[in-house]
Amino acid sequence: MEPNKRPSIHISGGKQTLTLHNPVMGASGAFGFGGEYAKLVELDLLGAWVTNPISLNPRRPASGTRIIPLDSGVLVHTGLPNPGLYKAFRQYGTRWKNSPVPVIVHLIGTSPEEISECAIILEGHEEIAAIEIGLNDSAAYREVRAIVGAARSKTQLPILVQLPLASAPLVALPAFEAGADALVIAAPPRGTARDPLTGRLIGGRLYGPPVKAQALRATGLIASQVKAPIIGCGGIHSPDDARDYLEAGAAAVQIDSVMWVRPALVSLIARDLGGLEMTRPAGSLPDEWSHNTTLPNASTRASIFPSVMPLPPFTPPDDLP
Amino acid sequence: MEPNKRPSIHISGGKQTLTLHNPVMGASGAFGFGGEYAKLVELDLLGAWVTNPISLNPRRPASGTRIIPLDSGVLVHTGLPNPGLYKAFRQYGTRWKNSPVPVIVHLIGTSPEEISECAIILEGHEEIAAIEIGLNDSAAYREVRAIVGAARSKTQLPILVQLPLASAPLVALPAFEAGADALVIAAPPRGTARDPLTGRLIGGRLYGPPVKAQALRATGLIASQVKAPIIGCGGIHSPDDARDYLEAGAAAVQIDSVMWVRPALVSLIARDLGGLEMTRPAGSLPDEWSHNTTLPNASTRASIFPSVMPLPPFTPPDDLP
Amino acid sequence: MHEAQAIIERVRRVSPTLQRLDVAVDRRQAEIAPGQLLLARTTDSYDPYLRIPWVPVAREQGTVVIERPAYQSYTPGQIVSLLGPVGKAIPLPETIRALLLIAYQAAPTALLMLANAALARGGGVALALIGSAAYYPVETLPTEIEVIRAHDDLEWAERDRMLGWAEQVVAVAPAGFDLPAYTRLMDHIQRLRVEPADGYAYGLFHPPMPCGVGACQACLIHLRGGHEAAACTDGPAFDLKGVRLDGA
Amino acid sequence: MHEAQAIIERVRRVSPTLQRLDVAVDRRQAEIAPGQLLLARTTDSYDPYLRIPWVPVAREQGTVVIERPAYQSYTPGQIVSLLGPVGKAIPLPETIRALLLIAYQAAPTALLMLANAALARGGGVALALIGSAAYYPVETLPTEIEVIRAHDDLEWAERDRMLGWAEQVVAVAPAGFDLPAYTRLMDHIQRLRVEPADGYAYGLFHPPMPCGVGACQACLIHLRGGHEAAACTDGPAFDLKGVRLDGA
Ligand SMILES: Cc1cc2nc3c(=O)[nH]c(=O)nc-3n(C[C@H](O)[C@H](O)[C@H](O)COP(=O)(O)OP(=O)(O)OC[C@H]3O[C@@H](n4cnc5c(N)ncnc54)[C@H](O)[C@@H]3O)c2cc1C
Ligand SMILES: Cc1cc2nc3c(=O)[nH]c(=O)nc-3n(C[C@H](O)[C@H](O)[C@H](O)COP(=O)(O)OP(=O)(O)OC[C@H]3O[C@@H](n4cnc5c(N)ncnc54)[C@H](O)[C@@H]3O)c2cc1C
Ligand SMILES: Cc1cc2nc3c(=O)[nH]c(=O)nc-3n(C[C@H](O)[C@H](O)[C@H](O)COP(=O)(O)O)c2cc1C
Ligand SMILES: Cc1cc2nc3c(=O)[nH]c(=O)nc-3n(C[C@H](O)[C@H](O)[C@H](O)COP(=O)(O)O)c2cc1C
Ligand code: FES
Ligand code: FES
Repeated sequence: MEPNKRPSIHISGGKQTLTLHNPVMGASGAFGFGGEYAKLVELDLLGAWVTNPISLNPRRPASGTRIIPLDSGVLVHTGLPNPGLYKAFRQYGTRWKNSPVPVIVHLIGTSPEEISECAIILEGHEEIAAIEIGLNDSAAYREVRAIVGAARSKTQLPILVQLPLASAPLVALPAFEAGADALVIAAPPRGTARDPLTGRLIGGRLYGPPVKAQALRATGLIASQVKAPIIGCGGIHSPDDARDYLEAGAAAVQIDSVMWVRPALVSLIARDLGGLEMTRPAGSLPDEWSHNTTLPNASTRASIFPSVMPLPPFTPPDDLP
Repeated sequence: MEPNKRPSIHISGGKQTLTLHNPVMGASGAFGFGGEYAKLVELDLLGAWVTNPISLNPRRPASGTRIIPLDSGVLVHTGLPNPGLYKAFRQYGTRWKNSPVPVIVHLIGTSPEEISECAIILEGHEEIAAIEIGLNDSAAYREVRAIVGAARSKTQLPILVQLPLASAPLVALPAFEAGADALVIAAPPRGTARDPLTGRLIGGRLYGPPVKAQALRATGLIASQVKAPIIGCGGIHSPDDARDYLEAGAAAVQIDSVMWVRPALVSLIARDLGGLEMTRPAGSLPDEWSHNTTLPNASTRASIFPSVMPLPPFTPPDDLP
Repeated sequence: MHEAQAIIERVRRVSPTLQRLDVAVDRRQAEIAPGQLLLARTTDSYDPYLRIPWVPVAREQGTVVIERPAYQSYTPGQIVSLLGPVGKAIPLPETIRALLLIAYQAAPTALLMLANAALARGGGVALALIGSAAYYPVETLPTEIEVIRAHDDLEWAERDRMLGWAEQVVAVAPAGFDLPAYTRLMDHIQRLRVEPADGYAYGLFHPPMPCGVGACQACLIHLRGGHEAAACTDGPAFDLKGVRLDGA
Repeated sequence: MHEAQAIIERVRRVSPTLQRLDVAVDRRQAEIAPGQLLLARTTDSYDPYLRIPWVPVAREQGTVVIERPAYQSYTPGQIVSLLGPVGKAIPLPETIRALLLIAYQAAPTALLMLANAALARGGGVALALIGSAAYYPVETLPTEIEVIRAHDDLEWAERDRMLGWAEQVVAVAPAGFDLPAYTRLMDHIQRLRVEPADGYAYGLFHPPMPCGVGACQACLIHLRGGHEAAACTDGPAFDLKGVRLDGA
């Protein structure tokens, strides 16, 4: 691995600090429980990765698990199945211990009581570098304070709070004041779409590039209002997407469904943002490096500008404003 | 024109009633001020159309008007230029009078005072069938009540209130209680994207099919909580999209950017939802009718199901559950 | 299991509705076994967003043969991105004598590589094309395969004879209709053989697979005993004896 | 101005970087004039979402010729949806003798139909290809056009002579860089002719056009006198004397 050129990011909470050697993390819900992506992406390039959502008690999958393809995206409805926190440690604890980068456990933030209990369990485990709390879309000021506060009172681990896109501007401040060490903006927004197989309207999480514009806006708004470190998340599909979040005020980013559709981009994004070597190594196969992967679709998009149409992309001369 | 098979929709407010002979309307911001689409779509098929947003005083276009292509959508930043309400009447009044279907004026809901004044002006004009008030994303409970209440106290016209997607679940009830006769869910959501021409992050309105899942979800939620007639709006690009809103609880729909990208679909959607004749007329050109137009992209999407892959779409036998 | 680029080397129209692509794949993906999938991206656009499952109908010397609808457009020389092999091979006995394949309201595409493997081992292969599958263009199939076509559902004439003849049965039905289809298949089997042997009847499960690596939890199949398995890592073929066919 | 289907009848590679499509269009769109656009959808996908502007380089008998980058893929027989004609014709005097066209850091595509119209009226046509435009493959141009190529900006050698020679000047520059480019052009012109005549210098404005009918307000150009005009209905060509070149 090449030397890391960008300074590390420190997120301190309680008595412990989460150190990210790269601003790019794998997001909850897309990355799996136990490093399922270890064979597909260069895990050690990432700053950290977040487990799929875990509850205190096991959750069965939704009886109607559904995947609905949308334009440039997908709606996913799984019911957030997970083995519960105790069994998750038995099933995945060794893999978490062996992870080359910090592991953050995502807790489903149902109630203050449940979160307290989970925080106490996690407290004893050195293989866990931080907690991320997921909030329900409908959680408002008081509930957010109670849930985050419950975790804060029980753990010295850094606490990240992932905010629903819809309520992020409203609950960012209470989450921060109640003890969040960083805010993740945002969780995948929820939507409704018709399932082509059953003909029924289904609710679920939305993934894909179209999520980015809204999450980036929320990141910009909240970064200007709340003094917490912000982690941008939503629709990142290229190094440029990730850099947009940093420019809007985020200290780091989480990437989600791009891992499903173009896992090779994960390393590219992490290398780019981490200041790592981007040059194509001599003798490498096109699979391993492609300039083109940084700009999917850019050539098609450029076609809405007819004047520049049939020429290669051009750089304006220096003396033009 | 074929006979209308679906019963008309009545939205009553003050002493006047807005009657829609078709549940499909043209939305503000996409349809223009004065029936610019009259040459491209069969205006008389629509239930009504809503003008572009109009303020009391003229608004110049944003100095940085920007259009940013996104995956399956677009970000539009215009600054909502308009000639102001007085001049709008001079410029477009005759066309509003001559419109074959009701014209709804969209007012930019900046302050209660401005809205009062606009409502008073509109009151005297028979060519206006209703008012639609657009709210700012940041307008909360108190401000929404004040703005909608100000209009209600000054006009007998039906009042539609178009809610921002982000705050719709929060401000639907105050808007209704303050006198809204129908709620439009939702205004195009706002987002941020990088302008490829200037390299700067730009805020603006988001259009395109990806908007639908979130607006449909908000429609379902609000329809189950607020007893107001709901008008669904966002990402409608096919008759099926429009029908999804009706199933989620909407009484009518507004269509926006599909007019830009596939104007021929407007008639198709209105005919389908209005119960009008859909059969392809003998001798018509393919331009005028296409089964395919109802299902853009459906064949590509179906390809994620490998088992049904190389066969034509199939109907499950009746005796399967 | 990895992501690699592949090249479409040849495009052949094999019937009015189908075309086949010869795709040069990298060494590890060329080892793909019957039942396993490749997840393909063929354009730079994110529409469609999820990768498209490609189930080869044959493989040979670094090339796999992919069957696609004729209305789609592919070009020789076109470079595609493939993720895979996804899933496990369908278990096939070393000395299979009689293999019954059933395509129920679905193309038999995902069964053809298995058919070839059984033929190569000297086994007899019958393929029942039921419902819409009866419209599958049989001229594309190896002539050694005995084809049975039936328009009306699982009540086909030869059914009980074929189920008795077969040492192993592998069925495919479309996502969303797989459980009811396999339920009825198991009902028929149980009526013939009091309790079918382990590994006698397999069903293929092809739900959409966003990730293909067991991470997204979107392709879970409910197994007897109250646990779940991911179609993408433990399937797509499951011994139907072990599956909760009521889906609960 | 309406929406209609059209058929790509022929696809010709005219240079290493360019191809030209002969597109059979309906009667009203076949009447398209120099400067007007067609807004095209070539796929069922909504990615890309907005229609792509097509500016014909020639028209003849129900067919228009469209110039596209060579790396894009089109098929003879392909059906596309076209919206148009969008905008107004570039005003060209009936008896033009000397027409100067300037492509500044942009392809001259949008100027070629006007060049042909002027040649047909017996006029002389000069085309200045400035900056990146100098890489435009001139072998595709009618030989009657005098081509001037300059890599360095608006300081090309023949500039003042050509501006003096021309009865009319029409320039194209890429969206986003149009105002600064036209500002400098007008500076040069003003230095030569104290006050240029009305209709002497036109600039083409090609901002993205979501609607093409004047409804979305996304393509407004600021005119002198404090009002705006839509590039899609009042343009794309504007007399540069009437445009607020500072953009305010
Ligand atoms: C207290 C609490 C805390 C939570 N914390 C987290 C967390 O940490 N992280 C996380 O990701 N999730 C969290 N959630 C869960 C989240 O809200 C979802 O329930 C979860 O993501 C499962 O999603 P699903 O789509 O798979 O199932 P469901 O949410 O059960 O899917 C049903 C959805 O469909 C919608 N719907 C159905 N029909 C219609 C219709 N006609 N119109 C409109 N909408 C319709 C419903 O509104 C509903 O939201 C939490 C939930 C609760 C109650
Ligand atoms: C009181 C009031 C009432 C309104 N009523 C209506 C109405 O009736 N209907 C309607 O459609 N609109 C209404 N609006 C206007 C609306 O909020 C927008 O201002 C308007 O739509 C113009 O949008 P624009 O994108 O063209 O310009 P602007 O809104 O001026 O665009 C700038 C936007 O970019 C965002 N931005 C810029 N840089 C960044 C960054 N780095 N990160 C994140 N965000 C960034 C800003 O948050 C800002 O929202 C109202 C506004 C106000 C103040
Ligand atoms: C066909 C062709 C078109 C080009 N178009 C552009 C262009 O639009 N903008 C630009 O800045 N450079 C353009 N270039 C320049 C090349 O990108 C490169 O910078 C240029 O060729 C200088 O290197 P050289 O030594 O090969 O000439 C073009 C080159 C060629 C061959
Ligand atoms: C090649 C081909 C494939 C077909 N596939 C299906 C199918 O998958 N599902 C279905 O319900 N019908 C299918 N059909 C049936 C046709 O849609 C039509 O219903 C059938 O041909 C009955 O009409 P007929 O009298 O022409 O046979 C197919 C027909 C053909 C010719
Ligand atoms: S496809 Fe993601 S878990 Fe199987
Ligand atoms: S493109 Fe919509 S107003 Fe010109």
